[in-house]
Amino acid sequence: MKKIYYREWGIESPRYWGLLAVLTVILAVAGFAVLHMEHEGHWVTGMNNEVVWGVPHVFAIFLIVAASGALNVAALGSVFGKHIYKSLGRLSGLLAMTLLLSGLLILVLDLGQPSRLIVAMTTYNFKSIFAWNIYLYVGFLVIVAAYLFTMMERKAQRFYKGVGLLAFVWRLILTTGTGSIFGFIVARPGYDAAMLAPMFIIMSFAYGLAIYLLVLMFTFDAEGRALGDKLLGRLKSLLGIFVSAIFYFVLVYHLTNLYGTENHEYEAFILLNGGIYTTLFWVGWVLLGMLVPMAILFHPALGNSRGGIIAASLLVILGGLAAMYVIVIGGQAFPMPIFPDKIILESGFQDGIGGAALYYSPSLPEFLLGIGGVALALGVTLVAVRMLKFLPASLADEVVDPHHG
Amino acid sequence: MSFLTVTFAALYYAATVLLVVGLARRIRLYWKTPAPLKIPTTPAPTSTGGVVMRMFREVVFFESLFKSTKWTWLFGWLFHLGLFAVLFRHLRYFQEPVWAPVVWVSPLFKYLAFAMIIGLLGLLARRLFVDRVRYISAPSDFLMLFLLIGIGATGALTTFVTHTDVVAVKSFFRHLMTFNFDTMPNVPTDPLMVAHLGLVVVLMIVFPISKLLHAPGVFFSPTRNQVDNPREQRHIADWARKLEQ
Amino acid sequence: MSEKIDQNRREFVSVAGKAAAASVVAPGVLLHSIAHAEPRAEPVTDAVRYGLLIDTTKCADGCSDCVSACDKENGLDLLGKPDGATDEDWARQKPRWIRTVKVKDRLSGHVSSLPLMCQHCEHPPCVDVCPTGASFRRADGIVMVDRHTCIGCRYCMMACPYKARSFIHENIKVKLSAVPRGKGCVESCTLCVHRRDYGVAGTACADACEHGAILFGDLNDPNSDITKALQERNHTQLRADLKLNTGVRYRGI
Amino acid sequence: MVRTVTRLLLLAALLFSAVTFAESQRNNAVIEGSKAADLDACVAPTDFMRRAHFELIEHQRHITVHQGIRKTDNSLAGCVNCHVAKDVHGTFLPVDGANPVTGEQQFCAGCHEYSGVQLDCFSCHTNVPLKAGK
Repeated sequence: MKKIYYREWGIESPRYWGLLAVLTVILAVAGFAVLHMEHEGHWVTGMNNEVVWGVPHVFAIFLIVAASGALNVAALGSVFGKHIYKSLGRLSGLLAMTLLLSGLLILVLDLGQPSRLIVAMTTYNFKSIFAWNIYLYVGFLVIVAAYLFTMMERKAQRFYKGVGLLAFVWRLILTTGTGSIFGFIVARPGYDAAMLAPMFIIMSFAYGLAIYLLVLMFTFDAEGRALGDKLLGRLKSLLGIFVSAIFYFVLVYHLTNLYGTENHEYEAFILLNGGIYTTLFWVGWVLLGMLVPMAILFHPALGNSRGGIIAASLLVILGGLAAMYVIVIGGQAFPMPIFPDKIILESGFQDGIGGAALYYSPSLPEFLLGIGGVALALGVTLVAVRMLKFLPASLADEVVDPHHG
Repeated sequence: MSFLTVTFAALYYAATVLLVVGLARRIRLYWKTPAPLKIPTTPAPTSTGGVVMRMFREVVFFESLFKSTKWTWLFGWLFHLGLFAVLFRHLRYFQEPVWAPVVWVSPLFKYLAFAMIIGLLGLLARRLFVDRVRYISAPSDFLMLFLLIGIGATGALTTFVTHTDVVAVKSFFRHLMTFNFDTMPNVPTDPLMVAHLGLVVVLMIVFPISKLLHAPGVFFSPTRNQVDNPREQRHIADWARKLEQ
Repeated sequence: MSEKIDQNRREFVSVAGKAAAASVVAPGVLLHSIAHAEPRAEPVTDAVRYGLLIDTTKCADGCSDCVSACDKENGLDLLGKPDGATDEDWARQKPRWIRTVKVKDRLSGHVSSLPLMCQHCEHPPCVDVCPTGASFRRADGIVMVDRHTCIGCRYCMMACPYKARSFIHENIKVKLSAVPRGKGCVESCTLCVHRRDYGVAGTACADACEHGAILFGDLNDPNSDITKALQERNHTQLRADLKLNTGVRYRGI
Repeated sequence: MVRTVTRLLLLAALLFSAVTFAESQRNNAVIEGSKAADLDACVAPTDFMRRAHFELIEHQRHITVHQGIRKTDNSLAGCVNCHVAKDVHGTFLPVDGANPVTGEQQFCAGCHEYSGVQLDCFSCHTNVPLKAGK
């Protein structure tokens, strides 16, 4: 194996600034959407007193989950000692930070009182998993920053393994914490499951890797840097395995739920008669988000073509957003069992009359906020790779692979 | 009017004159100093637009410092960022009515006072604990750091610990600015406020004869502000052109 | 008498105090009757625990007196649909502290009506999940929101098993002194906490119920009507499976 | 050199002489015609109140919300009741606004706008006293 050199991202200035300009426009539009929501109040969104978390939370939780997943590539290099992945560590750490920051920013901007962020930083209720998560998120940023430092500063290299291990353990706890935000809600049948935390971890593996692959392929291709088929082949196989694992977890989750009679109504809602949530589950999450990508990734020809890998990664991401929509919003739309053995005939507050789903129709500003978050993550990543040495000068097979013939 | 108020009024007028005149003379000097040679540090931009971009990155992000020493950059940039935010908030003491953006960002920007102080402490630690830097540090280097730390600390204390009468402070400065001495209120006498105002006066007075002149100076550094076009266009200083004719 | 007071208040709110001659009695509180007690000077203690007993057998179908009384007491009737919102949106986005629900038993088909509000749990899930501690349980058992520290994350609304909480989705123009309210915070039934603190008896909903279906009182006092009534006959908690030990109990469902 | 400075100073004086009006008003602690105007001092000496009123209110809000203590001198409603002014018709003027006729900023708004400090209280609390029932 040759020594890996890193170099700033050097695409031509007009192209680089053009990219940033496009992202800035998206951010500006998202900014206006946020100002609109803050100025008018949440009534301009589709969120209401029944479905209290909407599309911004779908995006935010997806990004936060993907952030911890993006760090796995680095962990493969440091914690699991796979040399071939070591050169990918810097971008992995960077993406982990930018994705997490963007996800958190979406959450903060959706608050009813975003200007009171300082309250959230100074007043804690330690019984709340949310409050713990604030620590987990800040700790994650600090640890990953330190991790990046050990990767990029020769003098700090002796801490590389230790910090890497800490970062990996921390990210597992962090995703568990994110999953637990829902898992701890005993009141709602869709959330009250210990399975959610491990499922979130395996989902993070796949979504983080899919985003990582796309960013890696885009930045390398745009500048004409070499990206070896062998390395790419390994990453895409890994993605295939992660997606298969989600499939397994989803299967087990619903099977265990189906075993208990108390969950039958919720299962019927998600799997059979939940309208948009059922469609998103089967078409968005299962078919497009898992089955098709698996077929592509494991296909001998398609799976080794760059187009195939890009398509599969995009589908995994779309499937991930659909999954979040089903979990976050579907879980709220399913009426709460306030009167388990009774049917609600009338209600002064839409309690799900006769078991009907609660209403939520997302609004444009919510989508703009979510998309703005994605644009921010990409924008910061692109600026960072241009300013600092995050990207290896070459990832050609003869450079990265110790066993290359 | 109390003795303190009269003293501060006189000091602030004097300090402002010294600052403005001193800075103007310095800038004039920089302006007139010829750059006899084409010496931009490469890689350098080859167009004026490129130079503007380079200066922008230099002034806003301290690019060349970033490339040389990361720690110095980190603390230096933190300090300047905090200073900018804090100064922006201070606009409210001089404007009537106050700009809406100043009011909006004030609650957030006040926490950047900590960035400013942490940055300064980092820079101080560098002068104290890095042998090579300590060796080349002059007393004036420390003076500037202590002055700024003093200003930052007293200011942060009045913001976060014991408040002062901000209305009186603003009114005092507005009266000074408008040369209206009839209804001028007294400057608050809390020690923190007196110290803060006193240190700022000292800073204003020493500014034109100190290393802080790097603020205007950065725009005049030939290694940064020159276009890299020695072959396309002959570089010649004014005095040299006269000699040639 | 109560009608007259109410009219007075409405008038005031609509014209913002045109009739200014009357003096202000207690700063900022709306007094329904001349209070016998002084405003509270000592911290509340857990010697009392306030609660409600709702007898659904007495609750009349189609009656919503408790809801309108609550709306008036707590200023919810002062809110209007924002310009541009549809009626359906507003119905889902406006705050509601108490609502009537009509349920049918799946086995027997028995139909009952009941008012539903914050159940003032002893172990409230909303308090557990609140990141800033804005959701809290007062020593006297009232579960409330400290709106000064509420950041509007709505996690408590996710966690509440009774959907008892509302988020303020719009700018608020007119506010009552006793019940401050602003955009971006969560709120719910406070068991008329201002009445508790100014020594005024009852809750708006209990006072308004002509059928005597709502009984308000101190659950810790062995001699209170509510304790006696609870001892006398069987009663249930909603979602008893969650073991929240609610302060609001139901009879007849 | 001296001439340049003199000229600069004169120019500045001209520019700013137009905006001196607001400054002259700032030393009044109360609004004329309010109940507070007839009293010698607020609940604490004026100089203290000008610096620390928010600390008093903040402490009070905590014990009111969490402990139910309402008997106090330091409630926000107390501030409003005492410092609120009326217009010529006898209608209360919101303490966080201005007199629509004279443009004179009311008690809270005056200083808060002057010093550029956001005034958050009245996004939730009422800015005029509520008349008590009979």
